[in-house]
Amino acid sequence: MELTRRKILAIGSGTLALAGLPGLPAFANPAQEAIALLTGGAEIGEGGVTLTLPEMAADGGTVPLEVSAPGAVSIAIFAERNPEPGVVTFTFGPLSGSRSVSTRIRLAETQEVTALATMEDGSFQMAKAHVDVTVGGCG
Amino acid sequence: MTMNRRMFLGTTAAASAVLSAPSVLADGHAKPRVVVIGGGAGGATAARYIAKDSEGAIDVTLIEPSKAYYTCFFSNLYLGGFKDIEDIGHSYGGLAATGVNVIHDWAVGVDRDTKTVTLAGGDTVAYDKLILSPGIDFVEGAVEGWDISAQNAMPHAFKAGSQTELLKAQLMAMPEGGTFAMVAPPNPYRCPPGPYERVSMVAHYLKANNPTAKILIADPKPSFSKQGLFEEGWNTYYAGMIDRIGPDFGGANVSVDPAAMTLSIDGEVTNVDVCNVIPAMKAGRIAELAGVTDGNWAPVNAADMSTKADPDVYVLGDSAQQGDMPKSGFSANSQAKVCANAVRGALTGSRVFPAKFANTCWSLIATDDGVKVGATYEATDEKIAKVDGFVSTTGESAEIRKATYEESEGWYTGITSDMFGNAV
Amino acid sequence: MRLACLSLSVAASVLCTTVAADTFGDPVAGEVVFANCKACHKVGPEAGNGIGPHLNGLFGRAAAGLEGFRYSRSLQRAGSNGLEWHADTLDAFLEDPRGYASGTRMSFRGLKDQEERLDVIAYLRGFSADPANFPEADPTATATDHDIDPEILAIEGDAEYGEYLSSECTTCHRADGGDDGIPSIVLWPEQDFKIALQAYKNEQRSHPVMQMIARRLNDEEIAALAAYFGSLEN
Amino acid sequence: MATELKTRVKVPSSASAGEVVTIKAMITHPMENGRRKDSEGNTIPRSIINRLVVDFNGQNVIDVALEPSVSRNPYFQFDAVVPESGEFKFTWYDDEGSVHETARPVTVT
Repeated sequence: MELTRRKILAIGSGTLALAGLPGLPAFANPAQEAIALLTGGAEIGEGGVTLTLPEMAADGGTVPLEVSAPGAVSIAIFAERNPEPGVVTFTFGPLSGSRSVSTRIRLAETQEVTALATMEDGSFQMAKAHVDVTVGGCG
Repeated sequence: MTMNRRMFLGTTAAASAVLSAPSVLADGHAKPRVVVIGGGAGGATAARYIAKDSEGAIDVTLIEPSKAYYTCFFSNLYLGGFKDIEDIGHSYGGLAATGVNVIHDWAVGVDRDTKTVTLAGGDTVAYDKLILSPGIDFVEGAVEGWDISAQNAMPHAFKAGSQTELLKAQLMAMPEGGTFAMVAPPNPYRCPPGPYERVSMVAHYLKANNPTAKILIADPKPSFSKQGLFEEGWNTYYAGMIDRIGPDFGGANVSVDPAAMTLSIDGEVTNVDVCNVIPAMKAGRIAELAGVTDGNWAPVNAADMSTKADPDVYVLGDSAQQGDMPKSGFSANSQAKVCANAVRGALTGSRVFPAKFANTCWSLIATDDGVKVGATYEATDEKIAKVDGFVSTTGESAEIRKATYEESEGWYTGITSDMFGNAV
Repeated sequence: MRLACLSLSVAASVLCTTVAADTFGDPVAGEVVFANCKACHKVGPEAGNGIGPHLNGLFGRAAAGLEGFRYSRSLQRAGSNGLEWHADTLDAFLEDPRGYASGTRMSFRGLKDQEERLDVIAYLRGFSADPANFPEADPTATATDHDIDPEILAIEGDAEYGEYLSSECTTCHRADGGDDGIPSIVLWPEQDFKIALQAYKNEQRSHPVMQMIARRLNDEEIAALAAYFGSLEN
Repeated sequence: MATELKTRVKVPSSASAGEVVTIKAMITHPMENGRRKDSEGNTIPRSIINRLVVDFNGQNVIDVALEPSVSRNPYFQFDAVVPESGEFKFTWYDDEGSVHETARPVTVT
């Protein structure tokens, strides 16, 4: 657990020690790199995570996000086209009442947002959502 | 490639030729008649430009109940003590001098079949083209416990004048360490940064006169115009004084009791000393009476501001549902000039040029600390669409902020002389 | 430009000492101060009128005294009332231009630092006749400070279209030429107007509102505006 | 800056034993992402809230690692189990090393 957490923090601060991960394919974007680093290249399932974002956001500065992954020990959020792909990571404690969280994130531009859940058995699940970021009005 | 002059004239001449036949005038009068309802940033500008540019070829009548017009823009600066109430008051003498027939009365009805406007005084006024610029009214029942009869206990002050003076008087009468509450409106509404500039100005006043007082904002919106700039300023100048409760913490679940002077946010009741309730807004009532609204606002065509409901009725400013422009005095003034050019062209065959719109909103956060946001717009088939824009940034130097404030003062003088002409 | 003026006068702050008005300033230092003025005012052998009148032979000239330059009514009035430019009157005018001549179109907030005023007056003194107390000054007039295609500047504007377009300007810039936080733009020579707007459009001049407005004006529209504003009656 | 942060939490004041309650927590903070420039062109240094820990009577509810892509005024809504009467503790950590704590009691009825 502690190891995972430290790993996540390391990714977030942009220190991508990719050289230490031989055998990983070339990645289309830094978010994929970060995800691969977190999973160690393990297979990622789909269907276990519900990720809800608006299809269109008038203000990329505050985009509401809701994520839910029953049975997850942690959930990490990635935005592939942000300057730093790591957005936020939730680690659930013993008194967590559900594996659901709502927050607000920044999106630099129109892009895909990914939620990656680490499950109790060590497997991974993920979900993606596409958000169109339009230009705001009077500020 | 650059177009030469002849090519350029050729294209515009062709464009205007299509519109050169004056629209059909009702029988029995020599000159085309334009009636404008509402003498604010939209209406006064439209009336003045049509009268000025048509040089007597069009009869222009402006119907406006107030003899003195107080601008909503800069009214927050009066609350903050930066302006006197006289500084934001204007007469209609300059418009009359430009040849506009100014009638001080309420328009209470529009008959689009006979093309007449009925006045509260009983008269009717006939038009060939009607321009409505009535500003805003409030959606009934928008804030539980508040209706227009409560505006003396809990002023909105979102129509400038006596309401603004009342709010200022209440602010000055606040007990030491009291609470100034604001119920902020949901989108869309007049002047997106307005409530937050108001909070800044109230805080400026309180910091000097009642430094232990608090400001409580209940806000149904998750974010607001120039939020980063305002929050930066609030933290710098008014740290600890301002508390904004957004929808996450019940800012959209609000009720007030004007008799008890309480504000309830998500069931939690707070005693307040001043309560500035700014309810949800809709188009001014005459737009609804004229039958040109759809829902709360009046949909218009971007090219000339004519309504979707009637090509001879135009709606300007806050009441219009036009697309991307914010509801602001600058926007209304910009729309009015496009409309004036189109109306004059339709009535006299004068040249009609392509619609160009712009808006800039300045806000004052503290002494010599002004910020601005602006954009340019164009007419598309669907709406007025944003082309380009800019916004002040956080962390700007004091010199830039001071220049921005001085610029806003210059703009105020500019737009008010553009609206009203120079009074004689 | 305006911001440059502003920051200079703010940075200079109020260091006014008791320098007597008849003390001579330093013309070399004055040339540096004059950098704030030369967008509008020219001096030297090639100098002509621009946005502002040229300043050759300024000393002893009546206010609004140059043929061929359209001065504000305020300065015309001052001139007909007998105002002449000398070190003392220039000192007072430059300290607070709009306070001294309330209707001036000179969009400059003034030099609050007396030393700067004396320096720039000393510099200007070198371009007037009978420079008894000063050595002959070098010519300083700059030929061009822009790289705008002469063909673009040669476009003749459609003043009627310019009048329509001008309505966007007059939301902020007063049509009567008044100047109060926002510079006056009426009665500029057409070329100067075109150069200024092109410079905003190309982001060579920095002001976010003006850059935004200029960016969507094409060359014909800029020429149209220049033609209109140049044609206004005072 | 560090002294002026305002936190806000919403927690029911009472619950039944073992009930799952919804909690909202917010802190006013600009979340400066370290990429913006000031008027002189200097980069404004990164300064964010980087962690939120929520405990109840010493047991963890949620531990959040924040990056600059979290919106200013970070806000989270999540669920917690209330096994007994006690106190929720919210601890926010910022880049400058300051810690901002709020506590909110809950009575089990």
